[in-house]
Amino acid sequence: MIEGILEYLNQTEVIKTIVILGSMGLFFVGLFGLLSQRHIIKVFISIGIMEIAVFILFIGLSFQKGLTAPMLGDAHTSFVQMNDPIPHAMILTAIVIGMAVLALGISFAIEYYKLTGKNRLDQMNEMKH
Amino acid sequence: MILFDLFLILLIAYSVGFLYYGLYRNITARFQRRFGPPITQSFYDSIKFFSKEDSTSHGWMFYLGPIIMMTGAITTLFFIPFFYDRADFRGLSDYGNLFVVLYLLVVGPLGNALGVGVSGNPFAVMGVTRGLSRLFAMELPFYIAVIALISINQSADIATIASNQHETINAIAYPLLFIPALFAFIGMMGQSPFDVVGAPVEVYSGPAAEFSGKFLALLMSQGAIFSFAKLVLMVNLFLGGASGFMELLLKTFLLFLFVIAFGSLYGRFKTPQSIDFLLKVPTVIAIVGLILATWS
Amino acid sequence: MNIKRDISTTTLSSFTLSAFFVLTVLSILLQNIPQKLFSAGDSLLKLNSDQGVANAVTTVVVYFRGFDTLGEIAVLFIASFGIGLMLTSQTHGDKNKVKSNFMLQLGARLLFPIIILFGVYVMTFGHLSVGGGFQGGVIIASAVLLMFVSSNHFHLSHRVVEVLETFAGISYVMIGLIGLIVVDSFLGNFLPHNISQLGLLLSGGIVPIIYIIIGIKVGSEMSLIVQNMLQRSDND
Amino acid sequence: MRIINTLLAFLSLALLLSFWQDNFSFYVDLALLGLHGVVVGVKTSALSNVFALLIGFSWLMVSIASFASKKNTHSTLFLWLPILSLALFLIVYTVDYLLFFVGWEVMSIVSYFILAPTLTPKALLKYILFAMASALALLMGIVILYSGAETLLYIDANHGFTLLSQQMKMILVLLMLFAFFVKIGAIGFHYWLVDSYAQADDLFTTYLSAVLSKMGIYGLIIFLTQVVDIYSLDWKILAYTIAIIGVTTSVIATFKAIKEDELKRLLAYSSIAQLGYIVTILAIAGGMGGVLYHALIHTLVKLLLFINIASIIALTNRSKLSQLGGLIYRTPHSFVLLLIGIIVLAGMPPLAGFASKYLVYTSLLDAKMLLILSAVMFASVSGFLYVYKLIYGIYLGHPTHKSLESVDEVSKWYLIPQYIIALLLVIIGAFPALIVPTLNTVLVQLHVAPIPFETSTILESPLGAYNGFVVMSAFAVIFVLVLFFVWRVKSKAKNVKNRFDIAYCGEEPTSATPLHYGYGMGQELQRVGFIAIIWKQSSASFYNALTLMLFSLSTRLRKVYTGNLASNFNWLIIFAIFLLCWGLE
Amino acid sequence: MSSIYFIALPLLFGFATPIFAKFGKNGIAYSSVLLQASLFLLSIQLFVTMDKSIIEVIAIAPPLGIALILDNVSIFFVMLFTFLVLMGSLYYLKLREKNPYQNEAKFFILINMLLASAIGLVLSSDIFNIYVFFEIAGISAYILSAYRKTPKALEAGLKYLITGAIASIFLVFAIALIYLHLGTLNLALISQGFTALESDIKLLISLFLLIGFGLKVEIFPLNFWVTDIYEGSDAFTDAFFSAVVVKAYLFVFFHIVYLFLPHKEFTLFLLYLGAVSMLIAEIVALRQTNLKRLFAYSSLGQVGLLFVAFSMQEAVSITAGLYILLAHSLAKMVIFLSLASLFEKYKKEDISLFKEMNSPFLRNIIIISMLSLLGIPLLAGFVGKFLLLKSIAFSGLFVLLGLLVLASLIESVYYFKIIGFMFSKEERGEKFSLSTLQRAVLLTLTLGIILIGIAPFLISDFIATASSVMIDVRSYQNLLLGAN
Repeated sequence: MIEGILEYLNQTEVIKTIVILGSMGLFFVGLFGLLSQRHIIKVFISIGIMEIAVFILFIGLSFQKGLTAPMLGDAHTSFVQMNDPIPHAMILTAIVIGMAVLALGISFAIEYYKLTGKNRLDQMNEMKH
Repeated sequence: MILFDLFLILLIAYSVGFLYYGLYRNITARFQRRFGPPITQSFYDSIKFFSKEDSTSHGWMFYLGPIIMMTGAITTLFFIPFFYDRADFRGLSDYGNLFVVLYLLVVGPLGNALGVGVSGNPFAVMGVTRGLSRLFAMELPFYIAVIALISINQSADIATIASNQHETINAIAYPLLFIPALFAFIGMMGQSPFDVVGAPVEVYSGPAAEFSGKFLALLMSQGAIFSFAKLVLMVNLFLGGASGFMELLLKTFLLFLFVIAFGSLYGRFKTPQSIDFLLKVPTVIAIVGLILATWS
Repeated sequence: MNIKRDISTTTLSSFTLSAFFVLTVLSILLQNIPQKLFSAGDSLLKLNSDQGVANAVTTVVVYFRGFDTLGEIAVLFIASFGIGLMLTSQTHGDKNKVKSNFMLQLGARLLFPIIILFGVYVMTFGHLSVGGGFQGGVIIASAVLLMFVSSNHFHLSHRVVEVLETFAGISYVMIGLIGLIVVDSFLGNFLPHNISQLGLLLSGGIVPIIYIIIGIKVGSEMSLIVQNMLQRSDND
Repeated sequence: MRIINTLLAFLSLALLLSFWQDNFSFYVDLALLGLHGVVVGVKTSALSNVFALLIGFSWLMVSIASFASKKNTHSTLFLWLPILSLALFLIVYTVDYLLFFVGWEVMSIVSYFILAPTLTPKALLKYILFAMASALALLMGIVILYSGAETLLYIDANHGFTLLSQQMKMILVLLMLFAFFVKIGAIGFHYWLVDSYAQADDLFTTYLSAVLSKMGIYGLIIFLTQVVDIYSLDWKILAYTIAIIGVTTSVIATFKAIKEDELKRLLAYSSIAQLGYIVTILAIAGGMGGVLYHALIHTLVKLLLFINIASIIALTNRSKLSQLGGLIYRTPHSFVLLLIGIIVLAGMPPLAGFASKYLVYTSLLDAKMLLILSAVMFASVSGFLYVYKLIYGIYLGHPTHKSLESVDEVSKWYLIPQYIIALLLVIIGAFPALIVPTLNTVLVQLHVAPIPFETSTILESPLGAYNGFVVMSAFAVIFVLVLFFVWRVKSKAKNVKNRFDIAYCGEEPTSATPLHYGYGMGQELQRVGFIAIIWKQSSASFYNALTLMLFSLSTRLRKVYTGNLASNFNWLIIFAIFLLCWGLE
Repeated sequence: MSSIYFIALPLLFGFATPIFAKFGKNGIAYSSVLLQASLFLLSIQLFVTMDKSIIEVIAIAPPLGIALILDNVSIFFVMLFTFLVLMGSLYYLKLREKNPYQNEAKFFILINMLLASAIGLVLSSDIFNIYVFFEIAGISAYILSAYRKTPKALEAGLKYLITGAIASIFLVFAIALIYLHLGTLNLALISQGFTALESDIKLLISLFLLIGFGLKVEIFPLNFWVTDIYEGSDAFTDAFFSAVVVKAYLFVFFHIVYLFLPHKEFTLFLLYLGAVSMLIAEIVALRQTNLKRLFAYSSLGQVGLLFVAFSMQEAVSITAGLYILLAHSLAKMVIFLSLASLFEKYKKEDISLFKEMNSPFLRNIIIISMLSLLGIPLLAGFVGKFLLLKSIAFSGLFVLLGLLVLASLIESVYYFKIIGFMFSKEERGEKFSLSTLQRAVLLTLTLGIILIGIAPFLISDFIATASSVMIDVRSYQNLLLGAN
């Protein structure tokens, strides 16, 4: 029974479907948070979740069943039957960038809160003319 | 030759004008059940005024006013032919046409306005204002009628228009043009109901009071000449013109009679009233007449 | 249950909108699950052995797409000093701070060099096995974080960090420019990189050097970010 | 600055006259700009020469008049005036719509900078917005025309125009008419004009009225004859519409002028009215001669009148009829000149005004537009009122202030140009056909029937001719004779020393008695129904409503940019969903 | 010489700031200006010597690796950006004496990073690399806009950052989908394979690209954040946002549109989006009183116009677009730089500042710039506007023509309101004159506007070539793939 389920789950199609469902679920959480939450930090969290969702989707879908990590090791002495290294590199870059932006955003938020005591998006109305 | 012709025209107009003026005073008097002065009285008056001194002056422009009026009247006269089929008594009408005459008709009032304006008399200005306001209202139906006539005859030449009426005179052929033109003409002649401009009672101290002596005489003389010129113009345009003196005198006199009779029957309109009236009734009639006459 | 009371309109509309959007995207994605096709990555894998680097991801990150990484380092650099700009205006004070336990301090101090060493290892062997400059840098920063958390007297020498950071940044670009001059390609691998050296520490030409530089850069930037944020949060 | 300006004006006029007959042309290919096959250039032609003459002459006259003020008060004006004139020359000499547009925009903008120091902010904004609307409509029209013709030259434009669809033709015509009507100040589009004229530098108003408004006429001539071929049967309705717009403009503007108290506003309305006549006869085939003639006369007379008024305003610092009066014996030269001006403006016979009016009337008669002719004559006769009001309010009647009793004649720099113009007007009055051969070359160029011409004294028309020389000499001779007669008749009038020596209800008025009545003349027309309607209605309410609408729209759309990110993200997702659904369709 | 210097040198400068900072207060400033000047000269030199497109390979040849492509259109942008940034920096040399930024070294780094990323966006031929430069430009801009650390500035920075982060999520999403379905990141290969994709995926990718770039290029429904950013930031930084950053994004966006999505339907949609964007921005600007915000709306309007120009997908309209872009960059640079000095002097940002302003020089150049923006003949703005209207009319889009003309009319309302204020007869404030250097900078920019307006043929050849190169997808593909 369990083996059957595992075998079913081990199909490429099914794995990818699960990845899509999961990542889009995560994306939904982030998007919902973005739309419904007003607190700046919560908004940043939502953005972070959305980013992660996209990363997971990308990595998950670019994974090929039966291929190994793109790295030479004891078992692999030549660069064949390996997974695509580019998504890894891209996601590595994107994660760092996303982290940097969010960190900067949080520092803005902290400073803004210090100056004005406001911490919500809908309170940010210095420029109402 | 032409100078002699012009001189004769002037002479005739001058005398007939005063004659008609005398008749006018008599006839109005009869309408009012009284006896008027002798017919020649006005003529003598004017001669007498010429010899009188004028008492006040408001500078040269003040003098120029009556002179311009006189000039306007005489020039108008010269550009209206007496007879449509005769080589004499055509004056200068070969050198001008109906448009020239229409505009020359306005020269007099404008000269008057200038002269009066400079006198500084507020009542005089009031009269001028009224005159000018009435002028445009009065001219509109008249112009429409004249335009229709020019268009019908395809000519702005007065003699041609007059001669084209040998079958039916325009007054009968185009009554809807004649009637408004007649209304306007009554106004032009300064008769009731459109005579508020020269109204002797309200504006007793108007132009006539400021001018005296030879200028008053000048005014009277130009009035006489101008009346006659306008009568001749009207006859030429609507009553078939004339080919002889008798016809001319008859037609002008009849027209004159009608005008003063009409004037005696009606009361006087106020300025806005007369403008309103002239812009409504005669104008509408004239437009209808214009459309009917030129529809093709 | 009173929907109106329990769930605000904002929540409801946000939920509807995001659900609708995500579901639409989801349906499109599910209908078009990508099939494996020959990609640029496969070609790069083939070329990888020329560089003499065992870890293909490292080659891609540092060499094939090294330009991206340079940009990424720039982003990190800018973000770091941006945060510095935002948060250094306050003097860091530790008045209300509870003095930390001696054992904690001691333990942290003991752990600190080990973590640093681990970070350096991850950095240095990035081209041979799992790991690399980013990971190593972050590990080093975590060591710094540990010190910050455990001790309220710990202070990162700004000068040292700055020197490290500057050195790393300049040398990264300079290596790129030297490549431009030597092998006529920016970030070109001008050092010997032979397949025969595959697996050795000194293999892959400039790749490990750059990755170490990246490690230093990331480590210092992240430490700075951590420092700035912590100092700032002291006053909250 | 003034001297340079005057020299430039003189130079341009001299150049123009010395090369009057020569043909000069210069073309540039614009393929470089991606406009392949597009050629722009300038070329002398009879039409452009005539308009250039107007520009050059007006420029010179205004420049001469500028020497009157001791200080260099019009420094901005004379910095810009050469540039403005250059733009105007460009407008008239170009053979294509691109350079025409360039000239047009430069004209508008340069005028803006000339007007800017004197106008109130509101009037200034009004001016430039109408100018911009005009320019943009022109640009759009040009571009549409260009898309049909694939060239911008006038000569090919007609062919391109015929290639357009019927709907586009209509839009194009409306756009172009709008552009030019705004400049002319046709009724409904004159909202900007009166204020600008009234508040502009007095000398610049002269230039505005004399020249800038003519550019609208020039544009209309080019567009209607070269591009649309207005005289063909296809465009009969359009021709009638234009004529009706023209005559409505004249009538309404005339009555608006009658009501005005301010000198320059009065003349501004008068300008609109006069241009209305031109527009009216522009629509009829035989009217082109009248258009040019009237444009010429109107330029001259407006130069005369505005310079006259400028001199009076400079002399007295007063610009309202109700504040002036009784200047006749203080400034007799100015009085006589203004008299000549208003006689021409009113179109009275011996002077040049009659000749142009004559052509207007006869061409309308010839085209059988009798009702329109009636309206034109009505407007023309009504014009007497404001014309008289003008001369009365300034020169006749009583001075309204002590300062007016001690002024001297205006500066000779004002009088010189006026005398030149007056002389021209008298000469043209006596020899009305003197300029006909010149005009005929233009008419031939425009492929319309020329005005018959025999001698310079007789102005011919299909409905009869009149001899201007005889009319004038008859008038003059009779005038002299009457004068002589009156002079000879013995009299010894004494001049009144006291201006209050008038027959005033038998009383002796004092200085406290209001005697300067005439400035308000025409007010009683209020009681005449349709005049009251004209006076009450104003396009201002329409434009105000438009502005209000636009501004409330602005307020509403501002909500897009509230900066409330939270709600904006909702809109973003809605937009995305919309696009998704739209794309999936 | 190589195009890589445009990116590498500013980055190097940025990393090496601590060394330059050792040379005292002015060291960093002067070295930054020196760097920008040399970059500008380099771009001129490249332009003069360039006879065909230059492809600069980084590490490994395309399509596998990243390459920078310097063709006729990108050299245009490179020259423009280096020139504008140089002018801005020169202007700041004097501005800083009165109103310096705190911690100036960082400020100069940001400006240089902005320059590097803008040029990188234009030159790069790899979509992920474009994303990286997108982020560098973004993050520099966030900090620049929050730099003053006032509540307004921080609010602006936060808003900018949040929208930027969302934009980058969607962009990454799009890039991920592209890579998953096409297996490449090279623009040329993507453009070859894109048409063969499933239509649904195409839709998704184009939607995400539209949102990702749309948020940055300030197109109508996605430009809600822009005005707040402009208002909150310093006028001096606004100059860069308006003249440099947006232009770089715009070029990349349309470059990608030409390469991937040259559908008639899609571009028609963009066309009307641009027109609506312009119209709405101009209408809203009518009631605006804050100057920075007002010119932000004006920027939005001009971006809408540029959108229309580039969406037409014809060589002529792109020529028009490049002219408009050039004119707009120059004019906005002049306006915002002048505003920076004026704000500093008169301590107000209200529109009534112009009533108080007492500086004939500034008045004249601001007027010239605004007239150029309005498209008055003999100034730079006219050439582009005329060409654009012409090409619209030739395409038979007369409704669009009407919309644009209407928008221009509304635009003229508030521009002339401002100009009217400058001529107001109210009492003026203190006399204000700029330093010689600042005058020279503004004068150079203004002369550029006038020169292009009077003699557009000076650059018309170049721009026409640039536009034909920009639209020529085939030769771009050949260039990029043929180098393999």
